[in-house]
Amino acid sequence: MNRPLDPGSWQYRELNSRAPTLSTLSDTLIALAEEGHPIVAGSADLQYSNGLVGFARRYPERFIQFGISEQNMVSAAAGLATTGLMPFVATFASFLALLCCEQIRMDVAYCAQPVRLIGHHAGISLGFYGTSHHATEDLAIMRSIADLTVVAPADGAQFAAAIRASVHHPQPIYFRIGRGHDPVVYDQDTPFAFGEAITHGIGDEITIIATGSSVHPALEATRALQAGGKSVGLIDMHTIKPLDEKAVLAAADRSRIILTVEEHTILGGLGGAVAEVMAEHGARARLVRHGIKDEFSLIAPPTHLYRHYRLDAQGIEEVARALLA
Amino acid sequence: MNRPLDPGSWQYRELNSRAPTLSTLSDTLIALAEEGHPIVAGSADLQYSNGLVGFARRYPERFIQFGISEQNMVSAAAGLATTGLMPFVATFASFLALLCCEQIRMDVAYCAQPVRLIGHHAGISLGFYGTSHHATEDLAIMRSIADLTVVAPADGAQFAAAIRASVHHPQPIYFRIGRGHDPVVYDQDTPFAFGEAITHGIGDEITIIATGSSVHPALEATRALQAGGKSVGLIDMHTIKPLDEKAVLAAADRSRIILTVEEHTILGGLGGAVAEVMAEHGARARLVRHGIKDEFSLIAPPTHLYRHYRLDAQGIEEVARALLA
Amino acid sequence: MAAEAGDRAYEGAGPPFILGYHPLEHGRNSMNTTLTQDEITRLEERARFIRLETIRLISIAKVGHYSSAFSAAEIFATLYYDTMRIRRDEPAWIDRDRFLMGKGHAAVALFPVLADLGFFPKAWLDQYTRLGSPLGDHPDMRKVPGVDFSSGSIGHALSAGLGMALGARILKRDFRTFVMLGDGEMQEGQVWEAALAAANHGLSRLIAIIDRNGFQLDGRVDDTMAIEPLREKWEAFGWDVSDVDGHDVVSVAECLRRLRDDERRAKPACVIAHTIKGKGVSYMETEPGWHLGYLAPADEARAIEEIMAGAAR
Amino acid sequence: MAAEAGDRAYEGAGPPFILGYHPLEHGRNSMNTTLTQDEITRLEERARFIRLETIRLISIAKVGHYSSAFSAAEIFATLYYDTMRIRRDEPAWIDRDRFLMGKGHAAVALFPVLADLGFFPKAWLDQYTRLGSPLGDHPDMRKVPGVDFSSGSIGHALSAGLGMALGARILKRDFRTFVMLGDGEMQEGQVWEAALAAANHGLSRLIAIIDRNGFQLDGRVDDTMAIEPLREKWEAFGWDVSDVDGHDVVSVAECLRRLRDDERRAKPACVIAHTIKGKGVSYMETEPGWHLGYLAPADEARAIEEIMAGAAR
Ligand SMILES: Cc1ncc(C[n+]2csc(CCOP(=O)(O)OP(=O)(O)O)c2C)c(N)n1
Ligand SMILES: Cc1ncc(C[n+]2csc(CCOP(=O)(O)OP(=O)(O)O)c2C)c(N)n1
Ligand SMILES: [Mg+2]
Ligand SMILES: [Mg+2]
Repeated sequence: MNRPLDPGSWQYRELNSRAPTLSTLSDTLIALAEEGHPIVAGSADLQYSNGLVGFARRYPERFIQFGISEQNMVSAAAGLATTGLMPFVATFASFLALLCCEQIRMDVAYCAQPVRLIGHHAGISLGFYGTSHHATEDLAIMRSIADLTVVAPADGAQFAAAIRASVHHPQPIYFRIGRGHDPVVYDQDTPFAFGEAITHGIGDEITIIATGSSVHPALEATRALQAGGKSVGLIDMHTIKPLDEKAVLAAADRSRIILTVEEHTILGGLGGAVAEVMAEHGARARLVRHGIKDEFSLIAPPTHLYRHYRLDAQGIEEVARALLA
Repeated sequence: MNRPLDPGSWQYRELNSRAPTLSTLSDTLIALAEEGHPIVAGSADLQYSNGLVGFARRYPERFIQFGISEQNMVSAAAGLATTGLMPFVATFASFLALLCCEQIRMDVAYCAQPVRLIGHHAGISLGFYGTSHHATEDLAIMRSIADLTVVAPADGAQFAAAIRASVHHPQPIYFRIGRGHDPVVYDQDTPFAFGEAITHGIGDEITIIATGSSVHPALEATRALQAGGKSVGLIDMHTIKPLDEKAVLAAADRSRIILTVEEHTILGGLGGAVAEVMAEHGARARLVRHGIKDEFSLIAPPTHLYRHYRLDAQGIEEVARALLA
Repeated sequence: MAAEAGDRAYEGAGPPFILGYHPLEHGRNSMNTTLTQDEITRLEERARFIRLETIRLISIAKVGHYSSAFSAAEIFATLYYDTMRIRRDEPAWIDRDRFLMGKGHAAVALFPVLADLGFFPKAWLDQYTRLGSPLGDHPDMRKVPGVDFSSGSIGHALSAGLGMALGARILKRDFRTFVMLGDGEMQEGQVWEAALAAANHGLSRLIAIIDRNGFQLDGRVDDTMAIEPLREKWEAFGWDVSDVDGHDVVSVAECLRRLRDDERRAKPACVIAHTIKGKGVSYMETEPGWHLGYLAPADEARAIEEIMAGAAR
Repeated sequence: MAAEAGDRAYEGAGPPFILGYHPLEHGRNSMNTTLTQDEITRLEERARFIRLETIRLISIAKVGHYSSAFSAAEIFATLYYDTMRIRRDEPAWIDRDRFLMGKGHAAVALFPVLADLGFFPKAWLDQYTRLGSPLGDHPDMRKVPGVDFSSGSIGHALSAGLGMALGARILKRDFRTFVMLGDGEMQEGQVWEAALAAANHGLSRLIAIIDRNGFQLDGRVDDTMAIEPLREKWEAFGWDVSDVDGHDVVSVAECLRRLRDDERRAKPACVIAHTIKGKGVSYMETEPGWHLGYLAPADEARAIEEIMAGAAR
């Protein structure tokens, strides 16, 4: 049958490697390699999901295909790094942060190798692919590991800036990325520094602290609330570790409520990190942690899940309004 | 050479399987099996370290040797549980909670199988065997997983009681055990209930909340401080998840300072869990988290490490005194 | 269109399907391994039903693993309508044979079978992947009656199946455990841990079926991380190995009957089912991009046509 | 007693040990594979030194892996004093051959070698396992000059070595990567992931050496989780396999020289070194309990005697 297929039909691999945040990954790595940085990249049978196929086409000799063996990939990345290369290895966040947890601790973090781990499709962004493919524990897990920097960029521009900044970052890094289709939050040249939160305002009533995929909806919710006359602020806590304690405490000093928002369990992730700082400093504000409430997430198309878990702009606005009432 | 060896020489496997807390494991499982409970046990080439060799000798057909393949053991335990058996599988905490993190999440917790996971030699109790063998992240990691109960008994009696209680517990459980040589804290028949902390007193100045191997030294420290006229209390938070929030809040309501003590990183474990409750409820008390300060632990004989990290009675007392000053 | 395909598929099922094996619940070794023409026709019909339902369900989800389901259609059909000892309407029967999928992403082909067997209402299928539905891209034992184990993370299933086979032995039950694995799945180390353990424990009632369709997500298995010589690997790990044409129901069914009933074998058994990824739909058969995708209605119609035509062949 | 053993061991080393291979830093294929009597004597002497130092260090720690170190003594000696391209006093030389230990618990045998090569002060050894010491039961690259990779969790090393070999290829450096694995380690799935990948990437400069001592922690490998046929497993995973007597320095050294220099081989190479766990001390040689333990001074003295006597044999 040689008739061409209907334009409405599509193959995932063709489509997804063009997803904005993810093509950012490949494009930025290509640019860095062109500038002379010793970048190598690896993928475990997901080069179309993470867009690294672009890098692989441009630098085939610097791309390593590991097949479906994530643990081997992570340990090998550490070995690669010992030779002076800077490996970026990527796979679904659930398989990276959970399946390779011990390899990340021992071979990457403990051996202090400058490996960059890209956990993509984190949170519930894999929708109906199943709870097995959701990663709502990865921030808690990665945060428990010493000497590992943990970052969840809000959009493609911030991701690109973070990758660029990583070239001069001495520690290994876990990057947490979503589906790669994040709406734009930042201009291309917004500065980025690990561990320095971006404060979009402090509210007298509520300051929202959001990370990664939750920043954009939280920003929309904040604007809607402000438009309704509420004093609400927002902090983009792109670096979960080391946490910008100053930013947290500044907000906790002025706001009545700190509302953390993350596409993650409310245990031990962003909410947990903020709780530690607040409790340790006897902060005045009350903390409310919004996210997945310590349960296994349901399946559904991603947007339906965001709605269900109130992680879309409307949901965050509802949660905040209930607190203001 | 047929001369017998000097009595001063010893083989680990002979000695360790008699370690009190660990022989408790084997003895309790044998007793439960004799009572008719469908117990099976599995080990990954560490039956002398966890004492399961005792169970294996008594019930060879119910003991499964997995060799050095921990992940296989955990997933297989889940498969075993589907047939109506109640599997207890044990290995070093670092290899259980970290290496098998994803198998625990998916096959045990998500599949809701009544597997009991015994992570022994947790914390820094493996001393100079190396940071690779330390598990100072396991509580944070296990706590992030939904539908999993996380318990760190303080001594053999409490461990035995917890194993007994587990027979009627619907959820899978992660037990965190030390070296098996814990000093006695409780009488043999002290009652145990998952999620119900044991409050040994609330202090006006400080209430210490400790878990697992830190309970005994914390108790000693508490007594020494009390003997010095300080109003100091202690809560044994044997269940990290679900956390006894009431006990935390009751203490946070009366004490000026809550001091958590754990043989674990201060991020995301007991200290993290307590911080979440306190910050969320706007607790009055200040929180101080004592444990491993987000760094890779050194190596040394265990007692030297406890001294170094101030996790022995003297160290805990020093930390508390500094807070009282 | 989707509904039509679905209806047609279920019409094909006619009155409650008469199973060749299940009525003999208690007897093993009770049937010979040769299939009757009637049985052959039925299994082929069920494989077609599976393909058509796969298309229908994916048309609801708007994206799915057509080709991973198609390569395994005859295997699913043979297992559930010939090999396995199960009770219609009693998914949790304690003595049932167990089935696990390492390649859980082909669950879209399993759900129609389980519905057809009466394990859950067929109406559930219409909600495939919707919020609140138990049916998603991967099988979920906590939500779906008849699913013996959940999967999604490739590489765990053989271990879980090993646990079931160990459990059967401890409990002195004679059920068999069948585990379907992808060929890309051979790259996961845990598979080899389980393989080694199964051979050590002499679990002859554990049967692995490898869907050797030659492709994984990033492309050809040979280009991604080649796994040959595959037979030698399994043999070296202590397994009995058979090769079958995975699209020939006779070959598959006779092999599985034989392995199921052979009580003299001391080893676990592995079947390498040589298949074609996307089998039944010409434009998918060699195109790796179809591991995951979506067919617009016009192409869906062509796929259905081809599947029906293939059946007539 | 302990100090004495240690002193004696270092005396044995005499003036800076003259290495057969290292002076030829830049030439590969430059020497033949046959050992001279002089080289044989030296390697045997270094193996004895390793065993004596193992005893001394464990007498400091008061517990340790004697037998895991003893089975590998000739392998360590051969690698560091014959096979590997390294520079004395320059542990981080970029073109050095790399060495990784999957069985990191035998590091007690490696540290004296690294000290002997001048990678760190010998005095460090006396602080073995003490608070603040870089030297513990497992090798730690972050703390110990000359350790190419940290280990402790069995099963990672071949993957890390794979990464180094890939790095060498990308950077167009010709160093070799040697990975020592335990036979119990074969049970870890990650080893097979790495094995498959190394063969796929044609990493002929990656050489795995399996210390086939027949025992693991819980007892005999055969009783715990048997791994035979081992050669067939590695061959089926695409490796070139050699068998050697792991206590015969001639056999080990000639094999490693050959594998190191063979530029025509397209595959990674695996050496199955047949060894005896506890080799050199009679009461350890067949007793599995000695995987981990402690020798009181009297037994230590007997062990030292036996080791010295064995050397004279
Ligand atoms: C541990 C893990 N890694 C990666 C994936 C993503 N993934 C889903 S399907 C697939 C390819 C599977 O190939 P194969 O096993 O050959 O199955 P097929 O669909 O060809 O039958 C991959 C890599 C996964 N589900 N699990
Ligand atoms: C992942 C992991 N599991 C368990 C252990 C504990 N352990 C230390 S040594 C050992 C046995 C090793 O046997 P083998 O590989 O044969 O080495 P040998 O000492 O016999 O050379 C085990 C199970 C470990 N270090 N790492
Ligand atoms: Mg395939
Ligand atoms: Mg061994």
